[in-house]
Amino acid sequence: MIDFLYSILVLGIPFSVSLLLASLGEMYNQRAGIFNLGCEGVMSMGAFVGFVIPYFLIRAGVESGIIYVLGIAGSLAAGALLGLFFGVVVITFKAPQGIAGIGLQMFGVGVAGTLFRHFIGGIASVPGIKPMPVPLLSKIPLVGNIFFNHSLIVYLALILVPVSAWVMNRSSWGLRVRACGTAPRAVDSVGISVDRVRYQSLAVGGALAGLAGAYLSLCQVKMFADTLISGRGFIAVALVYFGRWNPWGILWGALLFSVTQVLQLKIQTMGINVPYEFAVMLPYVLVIIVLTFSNKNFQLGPSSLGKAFDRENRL
Amino acid sequence: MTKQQFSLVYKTTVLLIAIAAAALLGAMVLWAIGAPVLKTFLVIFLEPLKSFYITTEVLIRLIPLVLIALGIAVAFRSGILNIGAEGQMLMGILGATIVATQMPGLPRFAIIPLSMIAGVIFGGAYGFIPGFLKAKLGVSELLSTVMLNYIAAQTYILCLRGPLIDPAELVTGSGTPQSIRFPRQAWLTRMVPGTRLHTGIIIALVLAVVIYFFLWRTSWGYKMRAAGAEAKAARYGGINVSAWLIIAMVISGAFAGLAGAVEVLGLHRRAIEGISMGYGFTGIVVALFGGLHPAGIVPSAFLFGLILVGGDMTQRMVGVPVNMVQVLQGIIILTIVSVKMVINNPYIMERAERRFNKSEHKKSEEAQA
Amino acid sequence: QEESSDQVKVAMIFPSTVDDKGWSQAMYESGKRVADANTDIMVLEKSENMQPVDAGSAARQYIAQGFQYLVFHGTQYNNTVVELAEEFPQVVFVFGTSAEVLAENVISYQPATEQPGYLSGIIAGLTTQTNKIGIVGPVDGGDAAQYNRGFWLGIKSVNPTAEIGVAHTGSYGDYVKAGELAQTFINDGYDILAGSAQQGLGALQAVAQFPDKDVYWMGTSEMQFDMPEGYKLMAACSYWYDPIFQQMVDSFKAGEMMEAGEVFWLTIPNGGFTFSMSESNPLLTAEVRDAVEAARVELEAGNLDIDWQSVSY
Amino acid sequence: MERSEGRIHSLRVEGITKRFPGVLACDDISMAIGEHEILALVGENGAGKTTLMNILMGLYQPDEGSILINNEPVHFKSPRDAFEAGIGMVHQRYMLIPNLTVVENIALGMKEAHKKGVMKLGEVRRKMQEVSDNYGLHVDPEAYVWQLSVGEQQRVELVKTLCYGARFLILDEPTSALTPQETDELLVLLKNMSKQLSIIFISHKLQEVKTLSHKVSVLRHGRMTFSGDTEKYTPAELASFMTGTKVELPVNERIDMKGEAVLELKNLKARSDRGFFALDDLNLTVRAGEIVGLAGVSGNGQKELAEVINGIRRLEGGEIRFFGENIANLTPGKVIEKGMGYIPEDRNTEGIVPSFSIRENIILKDNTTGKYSKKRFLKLGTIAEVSDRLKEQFDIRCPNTTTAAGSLSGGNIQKVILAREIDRSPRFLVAVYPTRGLDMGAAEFIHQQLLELRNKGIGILLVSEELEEIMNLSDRIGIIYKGKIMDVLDGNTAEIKTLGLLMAGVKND
Ligand SMILES: Nc1ncnc2c1ncn2[C@@H]1O[C@H](COP(=O)(O)OP(=O)(O)OP(=O)(O)O)[C@@H](O)[C@H]1O
Ligand SMILES: Nc1ncnc2c1ncn2[C@@H]1O[C@H](COP(=O)(O)OP(=O)(O)OP(=O)(O)O)[C@@H](O)[C@H]1O
Ligand SMILES: [Mg+2]
Ligand SMILES: [Mg+2]
Repeated sequence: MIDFLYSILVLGIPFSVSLLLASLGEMYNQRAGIFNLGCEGVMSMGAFVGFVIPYFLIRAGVESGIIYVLGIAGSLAAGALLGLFFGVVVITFKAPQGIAGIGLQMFGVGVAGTLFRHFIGGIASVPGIKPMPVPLLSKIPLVGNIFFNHSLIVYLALILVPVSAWVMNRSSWGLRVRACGTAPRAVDSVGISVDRVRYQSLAVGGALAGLAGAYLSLCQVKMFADTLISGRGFIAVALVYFGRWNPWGILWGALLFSVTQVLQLKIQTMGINVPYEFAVMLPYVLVIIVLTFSNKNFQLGPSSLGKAFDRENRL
Repeated sequence: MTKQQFSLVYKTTVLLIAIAAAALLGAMVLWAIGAPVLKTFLVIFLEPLKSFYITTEVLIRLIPLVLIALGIAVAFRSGILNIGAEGQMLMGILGATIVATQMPGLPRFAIIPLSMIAGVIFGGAYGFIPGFLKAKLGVSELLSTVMLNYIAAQTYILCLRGPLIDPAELVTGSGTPQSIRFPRQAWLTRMVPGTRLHTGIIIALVLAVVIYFFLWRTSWGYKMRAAGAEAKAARYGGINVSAWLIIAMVISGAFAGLAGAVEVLGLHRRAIEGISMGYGFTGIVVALFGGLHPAGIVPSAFLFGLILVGGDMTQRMVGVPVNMVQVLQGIIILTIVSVKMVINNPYIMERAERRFNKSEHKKSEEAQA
Repeated sequence: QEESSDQVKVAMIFPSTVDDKGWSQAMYESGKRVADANTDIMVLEKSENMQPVDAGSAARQYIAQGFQYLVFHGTQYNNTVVELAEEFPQVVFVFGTSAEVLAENVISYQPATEQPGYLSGIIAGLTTQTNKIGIVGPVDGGDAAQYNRGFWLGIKSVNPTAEIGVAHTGSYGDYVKAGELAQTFINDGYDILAGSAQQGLGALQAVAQFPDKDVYWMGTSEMQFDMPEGYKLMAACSYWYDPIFQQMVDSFKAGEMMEAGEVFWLTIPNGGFTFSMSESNPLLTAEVRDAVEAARVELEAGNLDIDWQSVSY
Repeated sequence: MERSEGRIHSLRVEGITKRFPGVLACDDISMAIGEHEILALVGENGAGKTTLMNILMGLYQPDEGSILINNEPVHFKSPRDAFEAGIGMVHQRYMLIPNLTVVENIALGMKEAHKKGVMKLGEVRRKMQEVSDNYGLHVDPEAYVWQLSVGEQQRVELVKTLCYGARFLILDEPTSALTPQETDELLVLLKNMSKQLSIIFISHKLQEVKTLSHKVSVLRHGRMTFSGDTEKYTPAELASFMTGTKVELPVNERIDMKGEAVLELKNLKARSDRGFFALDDLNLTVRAGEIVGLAGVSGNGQKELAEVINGIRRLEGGEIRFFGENIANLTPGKVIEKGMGYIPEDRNTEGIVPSFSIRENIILKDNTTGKYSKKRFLKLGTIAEVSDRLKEQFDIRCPNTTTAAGSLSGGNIQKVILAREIDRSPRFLVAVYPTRGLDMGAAEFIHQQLLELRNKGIGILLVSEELEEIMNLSDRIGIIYKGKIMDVLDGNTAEIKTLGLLMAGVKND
């Protein structure tokens, strides 16, 4: 039994990272009142930029680990830029966010795919980022492998959960973000620019979504393809609702999803005689069921989510 | 300058700036891959309309888009963003396929309506799930519909691979998941010889009118819209908000299901993979862009049908990678919604007018000085 | 309405992109090889990522431009081909995979994917150290099901006790999921993995994350040998569609259209598949190579019947 | 703008004009206010008071005109600039974030509360303490705003403004949602504050204006029509400056109708949103043709009572007899069918669907009945006709009846609701705070309508905090305290003093 749990967790944690990062990013957007359905597009761009920088540097003969640092930096920047671009559309021009998000998704996935196919031509790979066991801690039996034998981004993502909780609840900026998502008019009335806070949160959220993409292309599969993200952005958005806009809730959602994902793969390999489609559905079904039966009384939700703020237009 | 004049100038300017911005954005990507900018845009918007045949192809895309968008509008008007149309459409295809393939003996006047009804029921039932979860258990429809889309995709393949598979596939083929070809009497009539335009378009347009009457002329539609616009007031007014929310989702799902049924009966004539092809998502764009009103949805569906067909033509006529289609679609959506908002926001226009008048004022003062 | 052209004009319609290191790329490169060898007389065009509904309009655009050959590279185009074939009798449609002749002017092609699968299975059965072999399937249908079942039979033919894990990702193109599945297998002690469709690349990448471990991949694209991770590829096959295009050119030279109304089989004996093994893999001992060779000879002699449809897992 | 520790000796606005699409909200307004002065700003709903104040706060940019502090022109780009200059405002609709605590709300706009990106809530608490010591304003810093009553929220707003260092205070209708006691406290407080601050005070209640202000300015349709010293004018004179006519609130003549008991509330028990028993064994009877005023400090169960009667809140014990029939826990739709009329407290989101047109709001309760529909098809013609008639009859000020109801002013929204409820010819009416925040003219009109209804033999349960309203209109007065009826007094003989004591929970036997 312990073995079984171990084998699920040891994979479930790294597999959850891209969803976790993207979902945390989306949480920043939503807590500030912006519903960004374009997460998929941002992830795609992050994955592409994160991949393409090391790819070309390797071809240029650069070997050191710095290429991945640059790649990651690139993905963060690309994500943040796309976030800001989205901000122009939904904050400055006040376009409806749902439809604009779909536009952003197409744009991001499309640009990543187009540039990739033009400049690289075909599916390609890089050696990618290697796991970095934490000294000592990784030697603890079982636990060591589950928690302390991953690539740096995994640790970073896990640390980002308490950090995000802290930022949201304890930092000045987090206070503003929360306020913007609930009562932008009140924020405006004390002289804080709602638009600026929302732009900032879009940049942060975008950067995280970009990183989520880069995690896939640099750590998890170490390759890029135009269909790499395959809908994970939408799942990330859904997980924000699962987590009730709370980093810990999102962590639990991402883990539940990924662990179930590993579980269903294991069920398949064990040769249980049901159509494999049922196994594939399992994570999706389970997420719905768990949310159905979980306690939803504590309502933290940003009540102005999705509504553009316009100081003079009071309707 | 009078107000009307200013308004006209203002709107034209915004439009021109937007076109320029869209072109610029597209140009940056096109330029990066060394493709002609103007030609690409011309191909998307004009080329499909140059040939009669391709125009009918645009209309073919319009059919499922209108149907899905109508359903999404009903849901949205009731306060739900239904992003599960993709899954509901697949379910509709399954429903129609089951009837069309399992009752091949039925005559035409029975098999077509029955297949469609089956599609409607399957789609509606699949819409019921997120509606019920939201109304009764407080599960966000965004979460449930995203998940249900994946579940539908697997269920669809499971059925095509299992009970519905074309037996010939197991004998002469390689077991590709697809149903048998529907009996001839289950095919929707192709209306114009030499094209694939089928009678589904009549269904779509008629239903657009029906939905208009339903939403704006009946008390059912009224209740639904009230529940969506302000649930508290609706409750106060004696409207059973959660029941209407479920009904709205069922209707929304039913429309997506019907879209699937019409698409498979009219165009593909057998259930295969890749029928829904993102119509569920484009449908959301069409619905919102059409102002959640049938009179807006039909032209908006035509526009996006045009973009789909024209976009696909760019890879042949301009030679850009097929992914470019998505880029351009994205840019077009983003610019159009921005422009629409800016033009329709009187506050922004008022501010612009004030600024304009002030600068005019200054100029004339300077001129005098 | 097109005047008889002075060129062989071939248009191809693909469900994915032509650089997918798999299904579409194999077909495209075959066409391109022949076209490159006959630049003066052959014109090749392609449309990628074509949904079934788009395929219909693209085809008519090609036909209007005077293309005489249309290649539909995917079963989902079945109905489109049937309709077009009826409407445009002067055009030849090449369609696969199918073993059914849809019309007079249609050539169906049917790769016997179970054959390379079978040969791969022999290798897997002989080289596994843990006696656990995993199948990373996309969807249990079509080509993929055929390959995987051939693989299963191949393993069983040399190693009846091997434990074979079968799992599917539910998607042809989800590299990430395939990678996750492969990692799950490896973590459970499976050492040889195989599978088809584009997604296989994700599995190869996952295998390559264990450079020091004796875990290997077998795929359906020889192009993967050239990737940096190619050393983890034990064996691979490639589809060889060149004869189809060659016949188009030959017929043109003879002043006629290519014969249609038949099924073009791709098998190992007729060269429809090329199958190759890694040069450097230490596990591929002489015995293993011999066993594969023996099976190949049997295949070519027609003595080996791989009844893939009998396998149920 | 550097933080002028210096005082604001004078603040002037000159020639302020502000246009909104289609509306001239402020039309060439000039006014001035000196140190330690209280200026009352009055005017009908929609006269432009709030707009003018928002301009002072830097929320809106004026189209024309300028603001001068100590005779120096200033330019406020955002409320931040106004704060820096020492101006603070308590908005008409409170600018508080419900799901944050009081300290967090105050910390939001306070520079000192943030050091290197980290919230220093201790600093905020200290400042709040300081303000509280200085002005005697107490609030619980750790409470969530959604848990506070309206009066408490208002205090938070005041504390917030003072914490930001305001030396010039703008209060936009601060008393419209307060109980009489709270209002009195506030007035005393403001009077004291004026020793240290300057204040602009907006109100519809001229009595308050009289008690508090030194100077008064009247706005009408965006223009300043009158300015002068408060002492020199009577409330009636001020009222006539506002509306151009004399307003006199009507009084119930109390001709006994002797109707049967139509609404009998027996031992009602129900919980509030926060989970405690807001109605605790409540008993009350209303007869046909009488107005029973329910007086009480808000938060003592009025809202819950109205909701329970109308099926919106669950009743956990007791029964509600409506024309003899128990209607407890029926759905709102069923209750409406029985002939219940209801003017809810929250007019903006409960009484109307804001995005719907006036017409569509008129049919909210009758969209299925034969009145506005036939076989479920809406009779658009009838609806338009009736709406236009109601617009005239109830003097709803709007361009036409296809205007979105949400864009009307509060007074006009209230008229829409009233028009709908009265035109449905209900058998009974529950009216909750029907004139809250309305100007005198609108209040007069609504009072007339209620009396007319009563005289037609309809029973009315009138919930209000305004004793004048209650005393003027009620045949009998019930006093609610902590979910119970303390006593029921006769409208003719009740005295304000007894009422006040009862509302505070003191019972003289
Ligand atoms: N943001 C806005 N957009 C459009 N018109 C507005 C806006 N704000 C105010 N108005 C218009 O300006 C006029 C003045 O509004 P304002 O809020 O200043 O009134 P007020 O005097 O405060 O009224 P009340 O007593 O109801 O609070 C109104 O008639 C209204 O139509
Ligand atoms: N978006 C808007 N467009 C047009 N007018 C508006 C808008 N928002 C508010 N107003 C106008 O502003 C005026 C005052 O609005 P405010 O918010 O002060 O109303 P209120 O306090 O709810 O109403 P009241 O003071 O009448 O009870 C109203 O006359 C209303 O018509
Ligand atoms: Mg006001
Ligand atoms: Mg007001």
